[in-house]
Amino acid sequence: MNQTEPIPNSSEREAQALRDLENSWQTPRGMIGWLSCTTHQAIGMRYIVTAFIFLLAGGIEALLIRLQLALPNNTLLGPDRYNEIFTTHGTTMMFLFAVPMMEGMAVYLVPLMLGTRNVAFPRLNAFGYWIYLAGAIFLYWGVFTNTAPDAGWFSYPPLSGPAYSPGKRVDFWAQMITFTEVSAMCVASELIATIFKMRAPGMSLNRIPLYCWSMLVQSFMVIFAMPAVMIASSYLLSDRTVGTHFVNPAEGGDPLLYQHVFWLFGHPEVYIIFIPALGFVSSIVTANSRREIFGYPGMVLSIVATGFIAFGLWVHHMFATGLPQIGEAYFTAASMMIAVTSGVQIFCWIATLWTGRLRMTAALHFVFGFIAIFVLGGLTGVILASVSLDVQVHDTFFVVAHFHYVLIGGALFPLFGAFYHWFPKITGRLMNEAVGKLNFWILFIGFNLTFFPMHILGLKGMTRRIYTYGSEMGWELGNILATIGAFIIAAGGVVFLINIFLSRNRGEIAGDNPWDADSFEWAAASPPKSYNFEYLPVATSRYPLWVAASERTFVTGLRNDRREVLVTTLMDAEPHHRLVLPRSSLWPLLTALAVTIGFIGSVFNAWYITYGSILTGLAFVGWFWPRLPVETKP
Amino acid sequence: MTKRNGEKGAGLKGAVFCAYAFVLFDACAGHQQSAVDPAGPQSGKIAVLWWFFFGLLTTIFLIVMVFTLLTLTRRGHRSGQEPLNASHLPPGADEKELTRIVAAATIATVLILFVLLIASVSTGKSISELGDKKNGMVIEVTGNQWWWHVRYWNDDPSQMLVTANEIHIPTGRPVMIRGMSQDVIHSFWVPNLHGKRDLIPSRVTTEWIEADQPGIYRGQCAEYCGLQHAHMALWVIAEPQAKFDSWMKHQLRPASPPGGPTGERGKQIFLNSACIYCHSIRGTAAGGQTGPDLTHFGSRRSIAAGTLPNTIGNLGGWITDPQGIKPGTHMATIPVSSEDLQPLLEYIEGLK
Amino acid sequence: MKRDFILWIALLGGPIVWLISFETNFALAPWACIFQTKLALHVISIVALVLAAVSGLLAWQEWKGLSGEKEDRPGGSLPRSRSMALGGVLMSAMFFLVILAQSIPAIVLSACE
Amino acid sequence: MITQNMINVEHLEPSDISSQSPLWWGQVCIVAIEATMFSILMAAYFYVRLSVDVWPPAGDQFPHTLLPSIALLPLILSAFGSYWASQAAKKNDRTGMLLGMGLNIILATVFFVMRIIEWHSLNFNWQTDAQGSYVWAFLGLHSFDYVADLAFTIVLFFIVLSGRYAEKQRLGVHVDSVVWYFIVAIWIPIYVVIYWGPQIVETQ
Repeated sequence: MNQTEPIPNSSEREAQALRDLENSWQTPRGMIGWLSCTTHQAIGMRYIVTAFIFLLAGGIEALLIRLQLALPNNTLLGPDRYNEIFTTHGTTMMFLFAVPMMEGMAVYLVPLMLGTRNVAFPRLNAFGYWIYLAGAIFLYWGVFTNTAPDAGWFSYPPLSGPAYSPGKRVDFWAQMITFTEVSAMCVASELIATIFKMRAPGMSLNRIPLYCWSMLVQSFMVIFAMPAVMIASSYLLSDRTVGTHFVNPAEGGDPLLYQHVFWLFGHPEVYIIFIPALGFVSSIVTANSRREIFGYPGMVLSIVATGFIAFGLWVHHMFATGLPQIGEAYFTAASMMIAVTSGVQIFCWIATLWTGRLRMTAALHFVFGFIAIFVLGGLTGVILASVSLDVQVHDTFFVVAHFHYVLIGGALFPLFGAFYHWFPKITGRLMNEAVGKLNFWILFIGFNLTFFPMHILGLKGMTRRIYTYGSEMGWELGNILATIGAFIIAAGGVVFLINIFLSRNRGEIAGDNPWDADSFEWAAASPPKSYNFEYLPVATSRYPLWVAASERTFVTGLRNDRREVLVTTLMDAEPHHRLVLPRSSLWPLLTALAVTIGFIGSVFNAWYITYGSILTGLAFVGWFWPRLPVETKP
Repeated sequence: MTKRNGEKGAGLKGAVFCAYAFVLFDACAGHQQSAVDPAGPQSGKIAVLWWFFFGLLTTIFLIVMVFTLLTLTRRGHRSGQEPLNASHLPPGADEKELTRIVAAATIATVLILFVLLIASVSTGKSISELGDKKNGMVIEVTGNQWWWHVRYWNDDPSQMLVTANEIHIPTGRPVMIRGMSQDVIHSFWVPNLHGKRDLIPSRVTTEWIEADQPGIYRGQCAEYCGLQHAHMALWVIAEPQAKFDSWMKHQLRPASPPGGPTGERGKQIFLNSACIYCHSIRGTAAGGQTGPDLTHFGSRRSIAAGTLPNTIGNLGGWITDPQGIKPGTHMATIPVSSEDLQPLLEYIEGLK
Repeated sequence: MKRDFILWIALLGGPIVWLISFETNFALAPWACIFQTKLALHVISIVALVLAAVSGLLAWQEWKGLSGEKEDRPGGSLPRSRSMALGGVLMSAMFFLVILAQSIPAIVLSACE
Repeated sequence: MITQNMINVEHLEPSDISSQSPLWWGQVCIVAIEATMFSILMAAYFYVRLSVDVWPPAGDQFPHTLLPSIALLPLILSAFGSYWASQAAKKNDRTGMLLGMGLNIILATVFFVMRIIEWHSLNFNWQTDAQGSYVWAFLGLHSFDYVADLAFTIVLFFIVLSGRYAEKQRLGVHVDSVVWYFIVAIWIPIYVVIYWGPQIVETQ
């Protein structure tokens, strides 16, 4: 498979085939080429790098928050700046880091794992990235011009409405949501189409890698959850800019409706971030316990069930609003039952680890860290599910602790594990394992030092989002510990960056499959070629690379002189037809620019919606206009 | 800062909490705002539920952790060992047993969750059935950016007391908090008495609280409400019915006249200043409605919704520089000359 | 094709029944107080439980039918169908439990609180 | 490489115009997104409706029902034009595609003109009150989708007319019809809600 070595049987024909593949899949050189790139590896990397930068930005904001709260009556940041920073921190982490990062990883990994050459809609993929980038720059333009949002990451009206948040701050927030939701929907649609229709032949539903299952479920959740936030942010934006009354209580609107709609998105959102992490964990556990995952059907069904139940939890963010008790209790029930699905996954992983032959890589360290932290966060989630307990701990630091346990423990630790696991695939070099383990311990200790005391602070009455507190409250010790912990986490981040930069240049050469792992991405070269596989692989098992080399099967007959991939059937992945994917194109970028003009302009002048739509329409015509010569039959 | 009489009911559980919290904290003194130091039947029931959840969930956590860590010590796990076999599967018998164990663990999880669910729902039911509500009293609490407007409901309008940032309640009697909001969403939360209840514009929310023992409990706005969300606290002072009645009687009276000539001068300064556009002092011409009622200001514990203890010095600082103490507050900076300040302070603090 | 359709019903029947019954019950909860009866809530829960059970039985039947069958060719759809049928059984069981959990509040709590 | 087991796919069609195509699934995702959006908006409409006593709010007229009802006819018929075009696309019948899309475009335009006329009869706008905000939100969002897909159909029409088309563009005609059916179908519940809703649950 590795085309740098001479292939024994290869004749001139074989070499020609490789040259053709290279020619048809490579991105043109130069600036224009870079901007018009549509390969999934490049776009995925752009997502990952951009999202990582925003992780660092969000992290710096977190440190500022912790510095302000380290001591009582601190005046480091005023209330105004503090409110901007905590809002930006939450917004950045949810919308600019977590979701795009998970999408970037999927854009990179899913086609490789499925044994195909790109996502189903490569240009949409590029468009999604540009839109995300535009939204992210837009928000941070606000941050650097003192227009950062300050109404919290869920911007409840009326506080976020025109009367109590004058200026453009909340508009920047609401419109940034629009950007990232469009981007997320693009990725979700293309991942669904890719996972449904472009799997390797033989990869029937019961052989799809668990990571791809988790991305499939996550994508469906995006499809059904993102419209809700689109409506919530449009309510807010149109109330603020064109004077509608969706959430204005004075004119028949309803501020609670905003909360319903926002959390109808907001709770699934948590699972949108968390479910891909389950996939990472399953991949890492399988590869490093060197046995088949225990309970594959249970794992898949847990993910699917989680995807459904996640839509029945939203009111547990609203237990304090005084809804009818029976109505609230439905959400208690659902919120508790979702622990069953998480429990099944945890049990299956432990069973796999129990009977496997463990190889304690840095990635597996992060999995153990994940289990410890996530189980604790999940159990405090059960506490939050109870109406009576929730009214005590809701909106306190207990909740802050809880969601950092589930999000950092449930998503960031697996993500770091995933970085260590797939770094050799992406760069061709291994990351330093010893530094990786050090990195894990620093992060693990720092994390628990930061967030564990917050449980107790919350029980002791410390409400969230306060910029200061009095020394008589007895909250000093918890806060100073949390601040110290935050800096330890930051140190862990620095260790990670150093490891990345050193390993990138000087790490041990990895080879195609350094972990002797089971799934198709490890059959591609490290780093993968632009076309991923010279011959598309065929899945003869759920763990295709653990099949003896002599029994592996490949696909021939695809044309190499254009970007051709194989479309298979949904259920059994039988080859159905060939599909030509588009080449590199500047239109996604131009369309994204047109959309950006419309979105950003409309914050200042509603007519820009019209201008933006017209420009976007023109750009789409350019996008879809057939190129000459029109190819008909092969 | 404050002491509370009576730690009844919290005894053993409190000790457990302290043992747990002491590792990290000097946590057990002076819980004036704590969810695990109940002072009323509502918070008491919640605390019982809390310790039940806490005990059960901690046990589960420890069991899961033990099994997770045991995976590391099992034989054959050391690095360098080869995979199980070419098919990457342990012998069939192991898988079957594992399936049984995992299924058992899942069933146990389901059962535990059902127990927790029933415990939670029935606690909710018993909390809502607490107390002799016919004997209850109604206090209307309206959230404002960033202070609490309080009105004691009475069928006789002349007996309706208006005050701010401080609630006195009689012990052993259920009190209904009718929550409303003037501007944005706030949340009324006095953790020692009950959980929080949002105050939502255009809606009325209700919550019953009750104090078992006399005591002073701190509460704080729990829903982010803008710049000074941090400085929106209130005090609930529970006292025996007789003491409460006399307090009420006193509070219903118009403001007491100034004690001396300095106070009299202070009164004139107040009435001639812009203060009266926002504040009222019953019995005088000051009738502003947008700020807290000051009729018996001197009897309150704190200034600016719990921002500062109520002392004459703090009041002086607050009047001369409200934006410095509570940046963003809607309290205007009223220019008061230095010779006017002292009489003004004496007058306001004299409004006992 | 017909079998695949049944398998999808078996697999997704539970969650869809749950989603519908749950949303309906939540929407009806305030009305239970207005009309002073929780009957509608109970009826919906019971119907949903029955439907989830039916979907589970359907899956069970398919599964039993499928385990008797022999694969006619390598790489055929039999293992996948079996997985789906088994999935249907587990999924229906899971959502039966969720619906059961959600029928508890209406039993315990009073209509107006 | 050559010695190993190989599946040859050379004989497979190099394209496909059916629900087997990834693009078809992509369009289904878009339809799902929009359907969810409209469903949430409808649920929100009823939520707001049920939380007040008087509806439509005092001063708002009942929306007229005659013109929007007549307008349903060209709208529903336009879906048949779309169907015709999609069937023709499968058979690579250029005339059929042009006629189908042409019919679709003409009828869709007729409907939209009727809608604009109808807009002028409303005595409230989105700033009036919550009912105004919702009615205009439905009208605005649906019109946006409508115009976008109409424009897309017009572009496809010209692409086919110019003869510069291949399987990919024919697939475009096919999936365009999927979206069009949705846009037609979703209008019917919206129509019932915003035009008949106030009359049925009226309390003015």
